[in-house]
Amino acid sequence: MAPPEVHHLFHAPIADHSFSSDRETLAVARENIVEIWSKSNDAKGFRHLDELRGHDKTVTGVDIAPRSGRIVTCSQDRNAYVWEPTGENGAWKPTLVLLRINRAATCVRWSPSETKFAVGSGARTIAVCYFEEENDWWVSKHLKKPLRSTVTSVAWHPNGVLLAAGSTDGHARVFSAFIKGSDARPEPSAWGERLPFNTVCGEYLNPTAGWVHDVAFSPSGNALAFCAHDSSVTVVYPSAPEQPPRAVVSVAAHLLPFTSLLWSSETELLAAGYDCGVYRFAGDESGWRLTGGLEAEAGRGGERKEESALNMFRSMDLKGRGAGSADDTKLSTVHQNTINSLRVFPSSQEAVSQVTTAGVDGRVVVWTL
Amino acid sequence: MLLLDYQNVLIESILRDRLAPDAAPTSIDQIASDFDNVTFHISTPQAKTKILVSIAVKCWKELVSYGAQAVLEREYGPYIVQPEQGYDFSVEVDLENLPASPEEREDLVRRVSLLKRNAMAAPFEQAFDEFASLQEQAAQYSSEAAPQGVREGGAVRAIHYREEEAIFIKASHDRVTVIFSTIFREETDRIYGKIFLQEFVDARKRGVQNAPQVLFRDDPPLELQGQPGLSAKKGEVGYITFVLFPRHLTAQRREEVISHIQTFRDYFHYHIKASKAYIHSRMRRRTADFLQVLRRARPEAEEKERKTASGRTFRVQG
Amino acid sequence: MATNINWRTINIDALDPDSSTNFDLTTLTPAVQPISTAEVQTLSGQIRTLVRGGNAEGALMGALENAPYGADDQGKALHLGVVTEVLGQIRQAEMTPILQRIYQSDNGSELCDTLMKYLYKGMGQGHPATNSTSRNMTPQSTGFTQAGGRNFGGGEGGGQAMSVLLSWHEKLVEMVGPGSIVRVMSDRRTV
Amino acid sequence: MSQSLRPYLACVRQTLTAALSLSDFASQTSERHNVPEIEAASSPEVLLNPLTVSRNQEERVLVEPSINSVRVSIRIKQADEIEHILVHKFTRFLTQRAEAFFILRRKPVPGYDISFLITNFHTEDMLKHKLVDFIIQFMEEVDKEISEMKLFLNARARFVAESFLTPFD
Repeated sequence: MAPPEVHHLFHAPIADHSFSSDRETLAVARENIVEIWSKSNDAKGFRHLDELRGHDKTVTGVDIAPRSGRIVTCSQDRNAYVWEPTGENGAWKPTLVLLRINRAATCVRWSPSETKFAVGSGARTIAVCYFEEENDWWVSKHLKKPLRSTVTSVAWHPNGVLLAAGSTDGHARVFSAFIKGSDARPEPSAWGERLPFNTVCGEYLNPTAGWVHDVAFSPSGNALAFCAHDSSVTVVYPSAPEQPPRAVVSVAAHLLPFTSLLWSSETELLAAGYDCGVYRFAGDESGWRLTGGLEAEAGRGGERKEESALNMFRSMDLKGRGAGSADDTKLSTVHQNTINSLRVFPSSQEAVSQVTTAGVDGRVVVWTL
Repeated sequence: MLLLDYQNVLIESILRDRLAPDAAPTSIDQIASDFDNVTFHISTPQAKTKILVSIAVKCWKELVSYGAQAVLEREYGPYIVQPEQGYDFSVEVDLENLPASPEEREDLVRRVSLLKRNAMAAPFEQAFDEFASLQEQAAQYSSEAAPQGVREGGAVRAIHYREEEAIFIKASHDRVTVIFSTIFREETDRIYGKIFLQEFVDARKRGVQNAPQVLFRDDPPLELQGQPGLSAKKGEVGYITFVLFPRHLTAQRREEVISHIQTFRDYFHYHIKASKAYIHSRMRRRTADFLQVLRRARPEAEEKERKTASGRTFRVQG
Repeated sequence: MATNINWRTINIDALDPDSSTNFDLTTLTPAVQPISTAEVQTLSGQIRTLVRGGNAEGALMGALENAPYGADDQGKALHLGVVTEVLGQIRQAEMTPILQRIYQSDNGSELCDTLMKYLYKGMGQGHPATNSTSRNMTPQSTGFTQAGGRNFGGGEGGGQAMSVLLSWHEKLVEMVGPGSIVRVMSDRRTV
Repeated sequence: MSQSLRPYLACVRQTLTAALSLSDFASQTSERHNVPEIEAASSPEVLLNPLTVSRNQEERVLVEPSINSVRVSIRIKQADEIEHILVHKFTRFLTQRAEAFFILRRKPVPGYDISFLITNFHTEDMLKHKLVDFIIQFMEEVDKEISEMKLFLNARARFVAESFLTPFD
């Protein structure tokens, strides 16, 4: 297996990251700004291209729409912006979104249709935002009930109508985010048939009630996975509208909690988080289990750098370790701190073959499955 | 430098300088402080050759009542002059009228520098004398038949030599008891003091067998019953009792024992303070170590990213 | 009376039923059924019988399977007492094999988490000083005689019981990793 | 290391590692605020169950986790009055320098001698596992330091006492 491709961008946490569909552009949330990095010509690494400035508090979410290339960002300053490429020397034009929330915005994701996006918030609200042509601005409708605490994550169903959300109230929920006039009526599914806005299609309490970090629909949309702050990953298989689910399978891992997860196929999940690595889960309705970590599979290719005498003495003083002893400052994992986001590396193929992670250590890593 | 000197070093050095054979007379006007709020004034008010040394002691009246005048007259006889204004006792050394031999001159220097010690020695000397007489009387009786005065010993001599601290001396037929009352301003002093005193108590068990017995407690011992002005504040005050046995009270040892026991209180507090200072510096050092360990938790951000003088950040492009 | 109210210091969030400060944690444990102390008592009796019969492992299993999440403080304390008793009965060398069998049983992961809860609960026991003022150092009346005020002599007290719990903890973590500790922190079903 | 100290510190290490899984979390009660939830305690659902690790009655660590901050409080061994005063002085000395220690809480939690407050900003700024190392090393060194200081005091006291009493001998 190919070793992971590591890009150490800076020494600051990356709250969220997103690649453009051509993999040429990388947007990362760094403190109050969103940095745009582009693939350098020598094919190795990324270079800092631009900065999207406008938020005045920590940016918590960033998402690049695959087709339009629009970037949506949200921040603890309660705002969201949609940034459009102007085409002129790579400049970006921001549009403020009328979120109408009075607490931090925590996460944002484009719907598959790219005509709307959802913003989670600490106001116990999800703002579903869409563009109003007549007024030429982004407006929002609120999903409120039965959210009881901060929304930590949102994820769209492939049909672009259903929206899953995780919350610090220990629940993962599935809502209808149907916008009349903009969305086409969705096919009935196990989640529901008639789906007016704010229909609650599912509400699942994590067994220990630990807060939910991330949610994700399976590629078919027929299963929902969520990871929570009890190091568990739970997969829900709905049966029929208004009915209890066919199966709810939970795996309690021996690791630290996962902050982010995605489906690589209908029977495989990847999750990453406080343990600083990416882990694989495999299973179906009858059961799921942790099968291993990408780190171990890639077989860490350790290149040991020659240490100069100066560095050696400096480290003896600074780190209190003698010459020759192993560097205990470095973790054995690629990421040196919590992984905040795990995303599919965009590709033209249907199957997921590569994923990317970004973390508190300022690294973006491309993993080949 | 572990033990304290008995003499006042400043007086000693000034006099020694002045009394040196080839020293030219100069005028002097110096105030010197000693332990226990004792103040000295060394001056040449009349002529450069006449050095006046005066002492002010807080408890002078008490000392006089215990025979200080007699002791000082014995020690300084011809050198005594009218006490200087504001002081309790003065001696004058006339450089033109010095003893002939260097030994005698040196003895004079020593004597004058022991002015405080000698002033304070009076109640001790009295008590030692009283012990001798009680011992003699007691020898005539069996322990039951002894008259009350002999059995119970003499009156307590109190020297209130500091603001809230005092020395109490009591003679019996078989011992002289010296009790120091001392103040511990802080909890720390009290606890450190306790550690030190415990070692004073234990020292006799460990090799210094012939030392006086030491006892300590935080309420007045029986001997002090009926003494006025004992602080009722518990915890702050400590009472340290030295029991001097006949072997300490012999004529040959008397001088040394009196000098030495006088220094106890200051010696004791000096070492409490010194220990506190040492512990403090140790904590400071250890704290620096802890900070160093914490600093290791930072990733080496400065290697990859450098700041220019204006504080702007630049990155190695790549 | 009303004039004494300092309006500025009133925590208005507490008065707003819709405020996040009034999140009702009991809603997070819908499956927990109330259990009376008497029932816990009965259960303790059965577990003790197993221990006396030499089946410490069975007793431990039983105690963990029937952790009374719905009991009140008294009932929970009772059950904790039984669990620590059972844990103390098991020899050091037996710990890991027993843990492995528990872990591999049905629902083993959850039983291990429950055990982890009891280990922490056990270590959190018996610290009167946390809520009393016995730690305050008042100048002691005894002064020079000997230390009072704080119970210094008993400093090592409870060391034996704690060392049993620490041994269990060490062996349990080896098997179930930090994930189990995270679950003790996050699980609203407390023992 | 003593036989009972090792498992105690190991347990503290594991517990801290688990507790230091922190996120950036903005306040739900105060608009545009981001405060340590364990101190603000304004949203019960983001506070986790506190855990205690004990070596005996007098030595223990209280770990109070929340979504974005953890309070770690240590009760340091104090076998007698001397150790008590030394611990008191030492922790006060450290707390007065809380600025430099940035994870040190200015006031210990009642019942404990010293408290640390670690927030997500600390775990982002510093390596998580090294922060744990620091706390563990701190616990080890404090015990050692206290007993060394006590030994020093006793030795000095003995020397001072004997020096004073020897002239009488």
